Amino acid sequence: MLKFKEVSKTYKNGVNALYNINLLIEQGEFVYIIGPTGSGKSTLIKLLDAEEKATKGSVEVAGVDLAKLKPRKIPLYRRSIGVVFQDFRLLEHKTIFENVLFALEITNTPVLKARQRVREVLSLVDLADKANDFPSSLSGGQQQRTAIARAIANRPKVLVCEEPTGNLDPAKSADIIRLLEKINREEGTTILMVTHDISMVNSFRKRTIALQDGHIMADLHDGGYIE
Amino acid sequence: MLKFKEVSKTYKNGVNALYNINLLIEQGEFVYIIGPTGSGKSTLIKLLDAEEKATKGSVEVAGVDLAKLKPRKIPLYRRSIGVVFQDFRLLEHKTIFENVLFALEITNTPVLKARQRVREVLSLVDLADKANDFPSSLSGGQQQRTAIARAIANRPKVLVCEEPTGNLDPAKSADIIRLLEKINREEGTTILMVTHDISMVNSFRKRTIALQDGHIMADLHDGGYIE
Amino acid sequence: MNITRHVKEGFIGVLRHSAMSVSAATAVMITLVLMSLFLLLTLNLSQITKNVEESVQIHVKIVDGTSMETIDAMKAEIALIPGVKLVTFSDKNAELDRFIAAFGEDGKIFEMYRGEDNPLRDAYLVDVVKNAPLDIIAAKIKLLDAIEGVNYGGDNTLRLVSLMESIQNGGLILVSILWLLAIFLISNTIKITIYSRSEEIHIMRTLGATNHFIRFPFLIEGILIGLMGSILPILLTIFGYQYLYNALGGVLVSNLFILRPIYPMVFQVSGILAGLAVLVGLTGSFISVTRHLRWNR
Amino acid sequence: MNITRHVKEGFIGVLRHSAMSVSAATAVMITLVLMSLFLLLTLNLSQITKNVEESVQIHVKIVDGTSMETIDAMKAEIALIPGVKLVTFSDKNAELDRFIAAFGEDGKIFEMYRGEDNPLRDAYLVDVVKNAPLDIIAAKIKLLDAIEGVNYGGDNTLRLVSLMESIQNGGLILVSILWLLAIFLISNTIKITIYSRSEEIHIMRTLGATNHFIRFPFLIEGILIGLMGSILPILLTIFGYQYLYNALGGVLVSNLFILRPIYPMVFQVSGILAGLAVLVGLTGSFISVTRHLRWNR
Ligand SMILES: Nc1ncnc2c1ncn2[C@@H]1O[C@H](COP(=O)(O)OP(=O)(O)OP(=O)(O)O)[C@@H](O)[C@H]1O
Ligand SMILES: Nc1ncnc2c1ncn2[C@@H]1O[C@H](COP(=O)(O)OP(=O)(O)OP(=O)(O)O)[C@@H](O)[C@H]1O
Ligand SMILES: [Mg+2]
Ligand SMILES: [Mg+2]
Repeated sequence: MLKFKEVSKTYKNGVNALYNINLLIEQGEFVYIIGPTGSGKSTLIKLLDAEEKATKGSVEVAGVDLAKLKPRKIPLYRRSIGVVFQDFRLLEHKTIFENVLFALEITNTPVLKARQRVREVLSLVDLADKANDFPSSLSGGQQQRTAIARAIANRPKVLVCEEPTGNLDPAKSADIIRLLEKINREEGTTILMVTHDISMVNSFRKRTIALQDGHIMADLHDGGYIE
Repeated sequence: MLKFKEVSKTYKNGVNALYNINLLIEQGEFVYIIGPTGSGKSTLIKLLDAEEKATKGSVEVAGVDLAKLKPRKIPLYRRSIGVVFQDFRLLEHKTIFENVLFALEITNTPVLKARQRVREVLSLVDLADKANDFPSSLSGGQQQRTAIARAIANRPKVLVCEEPTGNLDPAKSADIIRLLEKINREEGTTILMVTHDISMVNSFRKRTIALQDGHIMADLHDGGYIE
Repeated sequence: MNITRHVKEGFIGVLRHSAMSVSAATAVMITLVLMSLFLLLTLNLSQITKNVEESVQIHVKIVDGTSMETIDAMKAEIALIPGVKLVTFSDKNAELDRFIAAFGEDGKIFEMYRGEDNPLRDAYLVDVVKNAPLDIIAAKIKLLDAIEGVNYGGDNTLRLVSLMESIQNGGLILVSILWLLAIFLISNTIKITIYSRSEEIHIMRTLGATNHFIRFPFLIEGILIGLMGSILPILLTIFGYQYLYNALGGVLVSNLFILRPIYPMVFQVSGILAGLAVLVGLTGSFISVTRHLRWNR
Repeated sequence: MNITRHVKEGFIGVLRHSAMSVSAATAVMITLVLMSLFLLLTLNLSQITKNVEESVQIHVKIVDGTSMETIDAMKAEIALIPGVKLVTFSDKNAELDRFIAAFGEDGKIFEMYRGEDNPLRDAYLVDVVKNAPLDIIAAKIKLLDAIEGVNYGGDNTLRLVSLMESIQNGGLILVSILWLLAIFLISNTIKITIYSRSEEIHIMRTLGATNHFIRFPFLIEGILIGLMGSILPILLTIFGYQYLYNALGGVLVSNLFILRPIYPMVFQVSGILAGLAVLVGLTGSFISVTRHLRWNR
């Protein structure tokens, strides 16, 4: 369960990215977060990820109050969530295989099981043949799918994706959404997906939260056609 | 005028990214390049940018044969084209203003004129208020628009944009396309735009080149509805 | 915790950032070459100082024809002077031997003075304790009865001894400063190499890696860079000193200064170099990774 | 070309990459402190060696009662020995003066020997040319007629002179090696700092900046880092040497070794340090930026 209570975020340079956000997302939901550029979507994710601290209010994920989380405890918390970042954040000097493996090494997965799982998720995102390449020799879309593979490798309870299809063609995008839907359905993973792809939001209907200038503009529980 | 003649590109690791591409784009055209992920779109751009060399065939831009271009001449050539990269390539330690200014400093634009032009393009992409921020404190879409501003600052003869709207919401995307159309119309700039945004390709009809697995699949001179 | 994994990661890290690793190892190397040079110098200096100090002797010539009783009595008197360690009597004949020996091969020609014609005098050889005031002792001996002359080498011996001592002390201070600077330089270099990895560290942290997990491979990298940087200095130490020692015949300038034997010194110095490199590589990367970890959430 | 722009960019670069700049400047600093130490040492050593060499003298005692003619004749004979530069006659009285002077305040008690009772002998003071074989000259003098004794300080003088010379030569070699190592270390450090900027350089190149345009601000950065790193070593040189000089009273161990005067040496050394820092900072960044530019298209 994700709970935002009267959350505001002001960056050090004075930019107000979020105002008084109240939000409740149940375990197992699949939610789109949409909104114009600069409306605070990434900021919302950074709060969830404990990368930034809320200036006001409280953020709670699976019973953990992120404001009170000690720095020492942050790594442990992060292992329970998977994040696909807008800028991928791949480790440049590791191969695709090693990048995904890293997420499993962190959680002390036994070596053989980990390597098995890496191969599994890489073929889920259709990248088995790029396993030994470095990120720099991958296309934008391939890098993005690596980031997705890494985020789902640990079967996190919460999966947060920022524009996971921003660099993908419509066909591949639909594949990815179906993959996420399957994960959501079969493993009960809560999924938060930030996207600009309105046509996707319209074809795969889900609960949709619309941000604008740091406020929640709309929270359409059954999704909806958005212009 | 852009001319690809029997161009193939094989990367060092043996990946064939482009096969036998023949393409002619006249000065002043506005062309979309579409295609699934990994189909060779970025590779095509890298050839145009002289970042990579064609393994076979010749690429000619405005009369310059890129295969024969001496490394010393590359900078001069690059000033005549503007590129918006998929990964933005902003200078991390320069402010938004300085990032755009840099492109003008390269071409020895007089200081006052350059600063004037920076303010002009920043307001064209609606970023005047972020001029003194560093890229790291910008949202994804804002960084993308910075990259666009930088690419158009020098009024290049050829403008190449990779997913210039990949991180933008539909409204902002339309704004950007209209901006590019205006530049294309008023300054006679040749524009090549790589995109996955089919809804945009469909609403702003242009000549559309579809790549697949390194081949040109289709070259629709009047654009067209693509599924 | 999986140590094998971390060690492997450390090795991979060094390989994948090879340009950086080589640069850092080069800096370590240069610093250690300096260290080695100074260690070898100081160790030899302390040896040589000891030799010189031990060889300081006051040479007392006795007036020709002095009776054996007087000679023995004076010997006892000299022995009582504060600072005198040992008084040895050396007769004319023995003096000639010493004189001839001092000239080596060329000395042979003085053999003709052997016997009645010997122009030398009987003498005392006076050994003194360390740091004894040679000049004052000499002056006191001179005041005795049947003394023809006293010679301790004069100011130059004083100078030599005090010079050797101050060189040795200065050397020790210098080597201590050098240790500090070397440690600082090496860890600073490793710090700089890790700056360029801050992005990497940040991403790892974002993925939920604990500080310990992130840090361990970097520590291995630090150790490896240290070791890589110590190979050449160690080889230089062992073979360079061996070569110099043999080329100089074990002495520095004409038998006056005896160099330290090659073994086991070169191995001790090598051990110190390798140990220093590892230690500083380790702490250097520990400190700088930790700093990057502190900056991030 | 717009130099103002490039210089400004250089300053901004140092500021924006402050952590890196400080680290690089620290490395430069440490290296220069070492350089300064060794320059000051070598300069003083060469001074001291000269002093010692000039003070080497053979002291020849003449048998009591020798006639003035013989004395003059022998003086001429000694002057003819190869290696002898100057022979000075010093009578008993003058000898007592020297003796008393050598003991400083304490020497006064020897005044009682002045006059008829003077136990000292007339003597020659023989100055020799540089590197003359003291022992051989002394032996030759000894073979003359009315000589009671010859004293050049014996082995210890030989040792002192040869030690000073080998220290000086060794010091010169050492300082040359140090120069090389310092240059290498500083440029290596600047190279490492630029590694972390390779992305930046690559982007600039992509935008159509010429190599020259990219390089210039980096050169300024290199110079600035060099200058930043040379401030402390220069202050240390000037004030540290001044302090030491005054604390030691201008001499090293009891009047035997005279230190070089503070001015203008400290300024010359400071100039060398600053020049070295700027030069090496400049070339270090030139080389490494150029390398990055060559890698990229
Ligand atoms: N680190 C930061 N420091 C200061 N301001 C920031 C920082 N990150 C974001 N901002 C500002 O906060 C606002 C919201 O940014 P955010 O990244 O959350 O937007 P977004 O909804 O993700 O936009 P996009 O769709 O373009 O990625 C923007 O105005 C942005 O400039
Ligand atoms: N530097 C490189 N070295 C080796 N292979 C590369 C390199 N860059 C791209 N490739 C490979 O070439 C193929 C085409 O890549 P390219 O980046 O051109 O695709 P793209 O059409 O831009 O895809 P996307 O829409 O995902 O960005 C891909 O299979 C990719 O893995
Ligand atoms: Mg965002
Ligand atoms: Mg691409």
